[in-house]
Amino acid sequence: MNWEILGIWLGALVTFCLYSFLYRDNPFYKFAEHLFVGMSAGYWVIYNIENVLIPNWWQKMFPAEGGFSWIWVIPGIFALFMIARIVPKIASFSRLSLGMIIGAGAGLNMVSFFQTNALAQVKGTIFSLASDSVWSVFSSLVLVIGVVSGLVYFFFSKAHTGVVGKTANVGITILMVAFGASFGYTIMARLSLLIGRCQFLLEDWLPTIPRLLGFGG
Amino acid sequence: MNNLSTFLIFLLLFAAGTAPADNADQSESVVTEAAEEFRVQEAVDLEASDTEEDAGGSVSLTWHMEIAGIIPDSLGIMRSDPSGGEELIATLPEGFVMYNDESVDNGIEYSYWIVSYLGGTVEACSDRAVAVPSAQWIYKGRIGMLIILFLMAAVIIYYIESGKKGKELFIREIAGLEAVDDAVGRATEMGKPVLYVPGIADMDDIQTIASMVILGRVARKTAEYGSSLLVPTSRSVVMSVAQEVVKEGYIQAGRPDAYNKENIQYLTDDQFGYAAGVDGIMVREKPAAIFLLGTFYAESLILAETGRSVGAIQIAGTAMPSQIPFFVAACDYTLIGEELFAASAYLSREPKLLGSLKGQDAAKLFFIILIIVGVVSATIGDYWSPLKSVAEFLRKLVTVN
Amino acid sequence: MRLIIPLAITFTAGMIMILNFFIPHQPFRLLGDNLQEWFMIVASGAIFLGAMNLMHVHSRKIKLKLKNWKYSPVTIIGFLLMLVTGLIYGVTEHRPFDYLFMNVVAPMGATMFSLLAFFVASAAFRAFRASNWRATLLLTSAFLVMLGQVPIGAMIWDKIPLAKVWLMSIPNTAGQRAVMIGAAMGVVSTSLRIIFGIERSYLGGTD
Amino acid sequence: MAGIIEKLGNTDRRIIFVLIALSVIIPISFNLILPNPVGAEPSRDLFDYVDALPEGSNVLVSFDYDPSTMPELQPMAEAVVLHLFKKNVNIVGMALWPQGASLGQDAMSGMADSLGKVQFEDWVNLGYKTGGGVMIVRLGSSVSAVFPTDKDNVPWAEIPMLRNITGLESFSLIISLSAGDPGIIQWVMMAGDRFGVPIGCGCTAVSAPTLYTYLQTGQMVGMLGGLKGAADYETLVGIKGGQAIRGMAPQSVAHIVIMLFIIIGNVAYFSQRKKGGAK
Repeated sequence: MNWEILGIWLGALVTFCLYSFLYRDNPFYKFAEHLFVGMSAGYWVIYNIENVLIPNWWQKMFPAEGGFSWIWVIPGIFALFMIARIVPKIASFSRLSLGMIIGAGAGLNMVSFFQTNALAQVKGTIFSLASDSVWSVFSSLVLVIGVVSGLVYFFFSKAHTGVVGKTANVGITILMVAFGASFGYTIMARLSLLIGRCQFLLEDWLPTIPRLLGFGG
Repeated sequence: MNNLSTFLIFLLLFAAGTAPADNADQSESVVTEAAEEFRVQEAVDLEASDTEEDAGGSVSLTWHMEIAGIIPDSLGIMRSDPSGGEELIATLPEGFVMYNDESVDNGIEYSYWIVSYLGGTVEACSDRAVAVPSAQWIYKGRIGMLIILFLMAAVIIYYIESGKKGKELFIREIAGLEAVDDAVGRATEMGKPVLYVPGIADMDDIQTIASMVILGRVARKTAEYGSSLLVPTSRSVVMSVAQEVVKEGYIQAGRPDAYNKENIQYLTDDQFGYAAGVDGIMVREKPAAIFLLGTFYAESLILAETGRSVGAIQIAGTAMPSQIPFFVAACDYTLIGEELFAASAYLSREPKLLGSLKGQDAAKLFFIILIIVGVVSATIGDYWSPLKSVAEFLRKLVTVN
Repeated sequence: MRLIIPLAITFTAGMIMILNFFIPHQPFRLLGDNLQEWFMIVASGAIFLGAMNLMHVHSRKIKLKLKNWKYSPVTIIGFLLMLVTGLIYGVTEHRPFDYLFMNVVAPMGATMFSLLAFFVASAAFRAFRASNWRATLLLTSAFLVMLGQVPIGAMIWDKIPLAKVWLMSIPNTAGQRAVMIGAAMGVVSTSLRIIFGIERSYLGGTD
Repeated sequence: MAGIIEKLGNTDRRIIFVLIALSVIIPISFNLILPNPVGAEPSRDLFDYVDALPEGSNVLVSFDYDPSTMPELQPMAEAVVLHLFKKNVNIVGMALWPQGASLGQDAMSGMADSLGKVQFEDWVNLGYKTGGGVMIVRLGSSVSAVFPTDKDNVPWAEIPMLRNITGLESFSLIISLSAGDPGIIQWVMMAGDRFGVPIGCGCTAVSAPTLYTYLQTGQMVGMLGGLKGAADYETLVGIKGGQAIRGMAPQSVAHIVIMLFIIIGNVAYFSQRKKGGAK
């Protein structure tokens, strides 16, 4: 049995099954979808065991050089609390784990978003408009006005009327231009993916058919 | 003509007079260079300093190697402490110019020097450098950020408190959120379910948390109207939270009996496996209203287009700038960026939450002023230098290292 | 009482993460580093909850013969197949688990991903209509960028690629920045509400 | 006529799907190649910058991607490496992604063989190191401290071309071929902003819109965005029928199909609205 060819055929088969969805929902898609959900869920369970639980927890709790590191008992307990949801009587223990996860997530997100999404972007917008070319001055001006008016659009406690309303209108207009540009630009990346799949079907899978039928080597 | 000959004679004499001295100079320098060539390179400019912005227990060493001389095989880092003990703490291959000694205790003065090895013996030895390791209490490059963050937090909390005291607060209309009730109502009329997709991020993501808060409101509405609510999730923890939140929504609506745990199910952590599963649910259950709220990546358009094809009203929202265009193109209503976070305040109309929105606005106003002042001073600063330092100061304020 | 302890944990965990960012001194460094790892471990451990839920939902479907129940065994078998091969043979390359992943799971992911090429086309066809002037702007900028992306644009007019670059580097940057700064404010205020226990609905009821 | 146009406006999306599929399959099957003129784009900026480098300067190329983004980034890697070799510039390769090291090796050794370039004299692959941005800061003061050996454990001292390299400022340019995190953003923030080394980048089309910000602020000297950027570079370097140029044919056809549909949609929309207005 040629495992490589079997692999290519398996890949091609599930590819066709999923593409059939473009026509409409059908038994082939249902099969592939259920298979995908099941297999990928299984994959992620194994992945989490092999890549997180063993190296980041078990091997730290019982290091290779021997001994026992008690501090790693704590996340183990939190993980058990989380799983305690299965038993209704002790299900509320899971809130302790949730509190830890959500608290840590909130703290971490707060500083990292503030740093990279707010301050770094503000810094990038503080620059001199002066330039020899009129076009470059205009472009810089559009950029600054775009950022400022875009921010005004997000004002919640002011009605969008008067000056605020006009500025917010400029803001949403520039946002729309930005969304259009970003959409148009991304089409290429999306088509690349389809080209990749077509190359797999045309260049890897299709040539195996004559080989299976006994033509060529 | 006379002048010229005098000049030539002078020149000749001068040359004759200086020539021997020149030769002597040259020979001297040849001798020193030859001596240099046989010497092994020594580390120079050794500097030892406490490693900055750490929890202590570390000293940073930097040095250069002499340019001339024989390249040593390896370098040895030597250390002595006040007790007088000398030890070799590391041997580095040739070419290194820095080392961090992580094996020191805080508050003790250590002395370092570097020896050059050639053929296993010490051939050269550097001058000594001294450092006292200590722990720091603050990252210097983050002080500006700390101040701004503290101010913003104070403003937001101030407005939350004033909201609690019952101060009347205005909030502008957000179309996507106005439509929530209508969408659920429509699903009820048509006898079809409501589908709520909370994105693919885990519970540590603030967008997921914001999504869970909105889910609570949607659950209450579906419970009141008596339509069924489906929540497929891609994370186990999100599934757990969604179950809690929906159950609570049904309890608040006075219909705990209608809560069906099976409707909130985990599919898979896999991004596209999840997309395939949700697509399947969309085409088979044919929901009349679809909510796509949370963190989305490339699957955003796969979900939104399939939802569109089954004829559902779609309300989407995310703070991922790269995915917003696809939601704008394929959904009926889109919550853009910050609007997603404003949703919980908007839907609940709780004064303290509305207060936090006002705090956010104040923070944005601060940034707008910062940008405008910065741009104006930077621009004028190109022609009138005092203002340049203002722009520099503002840039430094928002720089985080 | 049942809410107070989780909220206290939330507050502590949140503050540790914030202080860890500003203070290099112990114990914040150690606590912050540990907390991030703990989060990973707890979230990974929770995947068993999800797996059990998946198995429960599908076995229930089979038992009650609900709609499309005939496909549920596919999910269960697929799940067990990966689980068993992974546990027996490990995850190293060229073993059954890796083979199944490379030849079945990965191609399915790539195929679902590539559906976007079709959806991006149908979304563009339907959504890009010049119904008002704002929609016209959206349409025009998308159209110009698309033209600038392919050789034909430069053949029509050599300034079209320039227009693309301008749209991408000026209005696009401005829009992205406004969204990012605004969203960051939303994150800061939501985080504050969570850390200080003002937002607590994610914990469910008070029972 | 008007009736047909209106019907076109409500075209079943499955017809669009078929046309998109055909517009990709046909050019691939017939190996179609279209000309690819390069205007004043960020890809030309990067090309010009590399082209102006003096002979014998050192350039660091970081291969920060893995096989999943190869279709877009590998052609860039090959074209950039070819150009650097042609300019007699020394290439120091490294990777922030584990699998990037061997992908970079493929690109460099393949090109070196065909141009007669010698490993350790004209190019070297230092391999992969973990640590992202923190590691880059370390590189700033000493590259040899982070990479005491190359990818295959050849000691630093035995590699002649590395003699005059100390920290990042020894490089005239850093090019990151970046598929995400860690990648170009770390190079810009850590190497560009801190040590003042010029930075160029090649990235996937998905990440390009965000990265335009760095071009606007001058933090990057040039950028190759997605397949178009790769095709541009292939054209500028003079690779005939390169992988990316061939990929551009289905891209072009599909783009045109989508644009035609947008036009049809709008024509139908306006004829419908005119009729609606007349009523």
